[in-house]
Amino acid sequence: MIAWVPVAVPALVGLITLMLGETRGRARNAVNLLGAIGSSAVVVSLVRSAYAGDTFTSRIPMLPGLTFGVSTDLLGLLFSAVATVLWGVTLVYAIGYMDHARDRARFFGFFAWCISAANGVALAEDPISLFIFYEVLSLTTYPLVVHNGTPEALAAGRKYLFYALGGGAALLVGVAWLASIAGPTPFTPGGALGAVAGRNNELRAIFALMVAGFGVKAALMPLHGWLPGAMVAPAPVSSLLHAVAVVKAGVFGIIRLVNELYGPELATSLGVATPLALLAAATILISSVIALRQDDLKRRLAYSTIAQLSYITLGTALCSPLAAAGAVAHLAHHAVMKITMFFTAGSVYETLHVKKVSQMPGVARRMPLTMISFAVAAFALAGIPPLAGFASKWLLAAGAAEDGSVWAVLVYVTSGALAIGYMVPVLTSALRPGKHAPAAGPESDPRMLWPIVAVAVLTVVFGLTAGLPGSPTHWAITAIAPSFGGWTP
Amino acid sequence: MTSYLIYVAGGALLYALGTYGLLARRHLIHKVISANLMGSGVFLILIGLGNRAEGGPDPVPQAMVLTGIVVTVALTALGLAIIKRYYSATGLTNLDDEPPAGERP
Amino acid sequence: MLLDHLPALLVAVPLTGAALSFVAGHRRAPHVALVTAAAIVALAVALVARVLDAGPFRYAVGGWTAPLGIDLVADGASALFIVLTAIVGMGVTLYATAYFRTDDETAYGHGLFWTLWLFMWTSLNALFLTGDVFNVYVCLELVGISAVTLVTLSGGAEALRAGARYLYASMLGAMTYLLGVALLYASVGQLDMTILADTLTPDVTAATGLALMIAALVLKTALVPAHFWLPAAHGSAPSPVSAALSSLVVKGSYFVILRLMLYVIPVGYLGGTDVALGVLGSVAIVWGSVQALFQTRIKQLVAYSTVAQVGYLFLVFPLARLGADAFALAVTGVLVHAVSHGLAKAGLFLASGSLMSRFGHDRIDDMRGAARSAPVLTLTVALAGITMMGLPPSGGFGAKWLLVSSALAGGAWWWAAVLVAGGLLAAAYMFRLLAVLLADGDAVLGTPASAPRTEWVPLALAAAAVVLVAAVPLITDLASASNILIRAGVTP
Amino acid sequence: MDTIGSLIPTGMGALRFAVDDIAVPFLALFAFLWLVSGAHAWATTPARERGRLFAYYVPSAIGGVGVAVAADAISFYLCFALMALPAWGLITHTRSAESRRAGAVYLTLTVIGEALLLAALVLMATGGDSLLLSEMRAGAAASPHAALIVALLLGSISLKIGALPFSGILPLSYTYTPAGAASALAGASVKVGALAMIRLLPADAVGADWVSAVMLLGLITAFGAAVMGVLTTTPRAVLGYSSASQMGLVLIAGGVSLGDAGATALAHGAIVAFALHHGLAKSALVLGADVAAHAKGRERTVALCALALPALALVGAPFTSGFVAKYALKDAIHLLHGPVPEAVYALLPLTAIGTAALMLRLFVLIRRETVGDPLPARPPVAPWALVLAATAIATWVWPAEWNRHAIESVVSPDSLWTATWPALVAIAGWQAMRLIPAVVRRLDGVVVPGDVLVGLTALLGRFDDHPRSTQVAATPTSARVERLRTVLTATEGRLLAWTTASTILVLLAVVLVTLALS
Repeated sequence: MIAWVPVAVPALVGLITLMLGETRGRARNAVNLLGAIGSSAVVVSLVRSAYAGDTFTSRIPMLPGLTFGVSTDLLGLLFSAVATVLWGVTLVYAIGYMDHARDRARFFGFFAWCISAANGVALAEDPISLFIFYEVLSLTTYPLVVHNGTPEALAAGRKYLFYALGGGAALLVGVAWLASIAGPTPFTPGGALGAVAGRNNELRAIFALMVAGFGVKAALMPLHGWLPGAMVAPAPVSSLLHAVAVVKAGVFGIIRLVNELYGPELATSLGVATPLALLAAATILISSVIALRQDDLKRRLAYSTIAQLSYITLGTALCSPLAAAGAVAHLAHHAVMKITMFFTAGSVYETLHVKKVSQMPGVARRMPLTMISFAVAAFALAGIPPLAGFASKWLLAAGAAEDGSVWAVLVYVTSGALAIGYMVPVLTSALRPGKHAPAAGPESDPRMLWPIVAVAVLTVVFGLTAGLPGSPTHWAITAIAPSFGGWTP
Repeated sequence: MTSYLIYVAGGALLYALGTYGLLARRHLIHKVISANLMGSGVFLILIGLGNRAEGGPDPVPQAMVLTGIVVTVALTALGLAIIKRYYSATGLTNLDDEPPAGERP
Repeated sequence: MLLDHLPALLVAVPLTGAALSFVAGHRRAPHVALVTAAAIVALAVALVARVLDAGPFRYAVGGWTAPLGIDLVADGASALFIVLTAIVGMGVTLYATAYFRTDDETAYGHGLFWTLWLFMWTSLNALFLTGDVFNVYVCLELVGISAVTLVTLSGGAEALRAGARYLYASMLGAMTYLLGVALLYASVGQLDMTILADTLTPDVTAATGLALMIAALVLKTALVPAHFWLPAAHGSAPSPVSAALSSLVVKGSYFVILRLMLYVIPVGYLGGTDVALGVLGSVAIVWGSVQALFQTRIKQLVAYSTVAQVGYLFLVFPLARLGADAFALAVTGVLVHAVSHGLAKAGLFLASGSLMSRFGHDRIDDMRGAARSAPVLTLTVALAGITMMGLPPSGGFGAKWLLVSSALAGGAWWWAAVLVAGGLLAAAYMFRLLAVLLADGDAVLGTPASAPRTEWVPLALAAAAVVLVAAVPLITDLASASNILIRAGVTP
Repeated sequence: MDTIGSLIPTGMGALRFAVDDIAVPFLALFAFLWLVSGAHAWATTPARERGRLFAYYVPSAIGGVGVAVAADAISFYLCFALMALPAWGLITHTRSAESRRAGAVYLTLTVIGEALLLAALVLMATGGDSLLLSEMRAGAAASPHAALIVALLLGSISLKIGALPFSGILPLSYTYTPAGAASALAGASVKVGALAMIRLLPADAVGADWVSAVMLLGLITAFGAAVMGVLTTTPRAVLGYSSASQMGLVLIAGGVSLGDAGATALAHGAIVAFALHHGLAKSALVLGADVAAHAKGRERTVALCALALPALALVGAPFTSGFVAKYALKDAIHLLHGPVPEAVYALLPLTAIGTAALMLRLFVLIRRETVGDPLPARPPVAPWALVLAATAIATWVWPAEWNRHAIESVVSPDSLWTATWPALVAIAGWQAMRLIPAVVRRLDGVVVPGDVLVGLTALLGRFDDHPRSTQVAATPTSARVERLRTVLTATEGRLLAWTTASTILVLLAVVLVTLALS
């Protein structure tokens, strides 16, 4: 039953938060923080067990011939750990950010539920359980997207639902179809579809349906339309959900799909991996170019997220062990980098009411520590060593090269250059002298400042320790190795 | 040519007339009467068909017709009561005109 | 042993309650109703246990057995519908204690609700238990009479108008059904469903009779295009009544269609009727959803949602001819759907009623900001929405999964597409409502006509529809214990 | 799984640095220049701006020194980036609009160059299954992507050293940069391109036509940049184009190094020689120009005289560092046969004419220049003097194969004449130009620093300063949806009318009966 803890604890926290109501703020904060710390501790201990070879699995019978189960394998725990630990960090930030906001009970309650669902996606042991958590995640995110209740927020929410539920429908058909021809198919490194290997056309159609389903959250073009709009949500939502939990659920689904449902070999021999890779490559380039043109900081970051998510998709679709490992590592690395940036964007907006790049002159002098953190994350994102983004990008590019996909290497390096192109103007604009004078006191609410610094430090640490046991890179390689027949680099 | 066919044919005719009335007549009481006509038609058919069997009349259709009459009477009474209320609330005797707005539950 | 008489008790207890509540006066009537409801719940649970334990059984009323007497038949499916009726009925009763709390004795229909409601409950239980096609007619009319009266309970012009339409539709249906029974009897000479199932032979008269019966039942179930009476009736009735009508009454006539089509009538006996019903069901899903999307009044939206959801119930008929696997999955799926929709729709109607009495109006667009002042009701709408969209984890998802699996197992992907599209359309109209409730705005709420305490009732019902997914194994067992699957010799 | 394979960067522990034969001269050069230039920058920067300047200078210096000793791909790329990216802050230090535009261009090209480098490194690493630069370079020749690798490397190097058509990057990055920092950029930073040629460009990996093409590109750069430099109007711009011109010569050596192994060794010698010679001389010129511009009277004359030393060195006058370096280059080219190498060999002395013209232009401009911004103190002389001294002796005393060979054979009447006549030709030409003052005036300032790249700034400006707003308004319910709603509602209204509805119902019954009987 321990396997359910990462799902159950945030769910419980969400329930208690909603029941506490709007007025009991202190109790709400305590419950949330305790929940985050507690579930982080459990996840860490699960990781230690998983490294030692102990994975826990738990199933509940649900529909005829159908169980609902979770399993604490290393791959799932990576995503789960990222979501859970960053939930704690984001909570501190959100408590500061939402200090004077309304409807906080609703906000924190659904926030916790989102994390619960994301953990479920991470740990789900088969496609059906994953689908269920995936849909729950879609639903629990909606109140957060429309949290402000403004017409723009409602429009964004409508768009989000349109995409999310449409994707969910595609996924449902794919999953149900698979179940009808193959029965239960728990994720197995290297592929779980040996029994139905001959039914190629059906398998191709199912793959396409499932990619369409996951592609929505993974913001794979042309399914990305909801993400920039969803940026109307409060900053903590953009930070944790639209940079980490929700969007990563999509790419994580693709990782599971390629590596542990179809398996790299079958995916390659069916010829479904290459179109996916091409789609991801196009997404990377197009969205990077679009990001160059965005004046709204959060929209710029959103398009950057779209590109970075497709890094992961591309890495997975290449079906080369190094690239697959890089993709998994990038899942963690991009999380800390992008959350830093979104935190910063939110903090700058909340402190100075600046939300456009062109309004940023003077911000660097007014909020130096915040902008330094942003710079660290921005350079990491662009793949400058020794920061986190470089390590995963190296693996991705090396994997592509090893696979002989030189075009993918070029896509990666080009997008790295474009990343500098859309990140540096933010920095240069902030560095310019402007109307914001240096602050006399602290540069912003400390509850917002220190989480930013913390995640920026993580960005550096992940880069510096890349490859050492326990680092996301090492973890990713260990988790992905079984999918390639016990490959060791 | 057996006699039951006459009943069946008459019943069918009544049923068809009633159906037409229920569909086409606007006045609410006309519709109730039409429904009763339909009922009578069905009862005639039942009686007629019940007489068809060899070895004397079948008692089951008779029982059905009796029950059916009771039900139809109840429906008719309810219908008339509602029509009366409806007329006093709106002054209308048909369903096609919109009732005056403003009254909502 | 009292429990041997369970089927009779399930009819007798509410009938006694109805009589008692009439003489008890409007102050004590709610208590009578609550006690009766509690008793029915207990009896329903006992029936489920008995059916699961010993399988289907027949009960000869008064000791007279068929063909002379009228047998009651309790199988898994009827037990399921009875327990659904018991749970929803309990909720409606609880909610109504606050809703009909008025001392104005001059009010139209004052104090009549309890008697009519328990009477309707009686007829529904009888309908679910009866094994005789003529008895079905009687029960349907009893349900119809009490339902029409309940619809007109508020005495408003609109309610009366809706009631009159409902009544005429009822009459048309009743006479058509009776004509069908007459033709069937003329051909076969039998009325008991089991005997009919055993003796039915190809015959024009019998087929015509059965087709007429099904046409009449389709009207009573409000399948598009025969849905014309439903939105007005369900939309203008008092909220507890709307809940009962939408979640239970349409299921009554549907239950009869289910039994006729899948138990009595052999496959192919009625030609392409089953496919035609499936097509109409698909049309209903689309048409009802689109209409719901464009409604401006909350109860109209919910009523059209019923029109759409009823469509799903009819997809079982084409799916059932796709082989044994598809048959079992489809029947189980449709049973899960009936239950989850019953619970969710009751919760949704009751919540709408509370929202209307809080706001003092029923215009959706003027309900902005309700999430802040009425979080429980908003949550109810959300939970009910989830199950109606068929999103996991909810009973609606269980149903959709089973039906989709059935379609795929039978190789008929187009029905799966209909199911999936229906879920998306449901999402469209439900989120239109939810978005307004979640929008920023400070709703000026009117005096609550219902005490907030009873606002937990719809939440409980909607939540039950969601957690129903955990009860799917139980429903599967009940489906296996239904005469339909036993006769077909398949298990899900 | 505690050991991670050779291709995976294992934390900071994976960074390998080594001081080998190639590293020593570059390490010495870079460390010396970054230190000395830093001293100059420190002294000439107002105290309140020092923090801002050195926040960029120090990381850049660390990267600049580290790159010399980097022994594996990761540390090389890391140091390369660490050196190049913060230089943006040096270029835009004055915060003027022009400097910002220059910074944007610099950054864009640098980033593109790094992307190319990274792609090349990745391909080389996976080809040879190693992250060590020496093994990667050796393995690249066998890689199936050898041509692509060389192309990527050449692209990256060209951007770094300002080969045509990117020559403008150098004048752009020096023009607005404070003198000390400009000295480091001109002396050290650009030489990383030379280092990359030695460390990365694989020998014998591509055909002879590649060698020829690269040599031609180098030669064209050497001439073209000189012409453009002469037509600009600030000393820094002239120095920038002069760097590009000189690096064109290095590129010729780079081209030679692509050939067989024998030529490669000689070419590497030439590259090292050029790096040392040009790094020191150019730094001395940048610092000296600053000193001279802020000096008055006799001091100014003395400064200008001292400045002649590095200028002459660049021209390759006898007994200067350029004299040795050019000899080493010629030595390397001489090994190759074929029309292109022979043509390049023949035309090489002519490049000195361009350089000489550039130097003349430089002196004219320095003399013309009035004292610019007020400085807290006059530029210190000591750092400049140190660089001057190093310029004078470095190539002669450096203990290495190439200079021993050059020193032994360089001093011959023939070579002395070869080194001298281009300068004389240039001076003669210069004097001749005085006869047509109208033409000279018209040509003065025809080229602005950055030449073709200036167009890029306009493009970048669109992304930087005021990007087009892409705010999307919440879409109102469109008229089409409204129409649909009307139609559907009306249809439903008709369906609900009693007569229609009940008729449909009767029809339905008929249909069902028909179906049942069919």
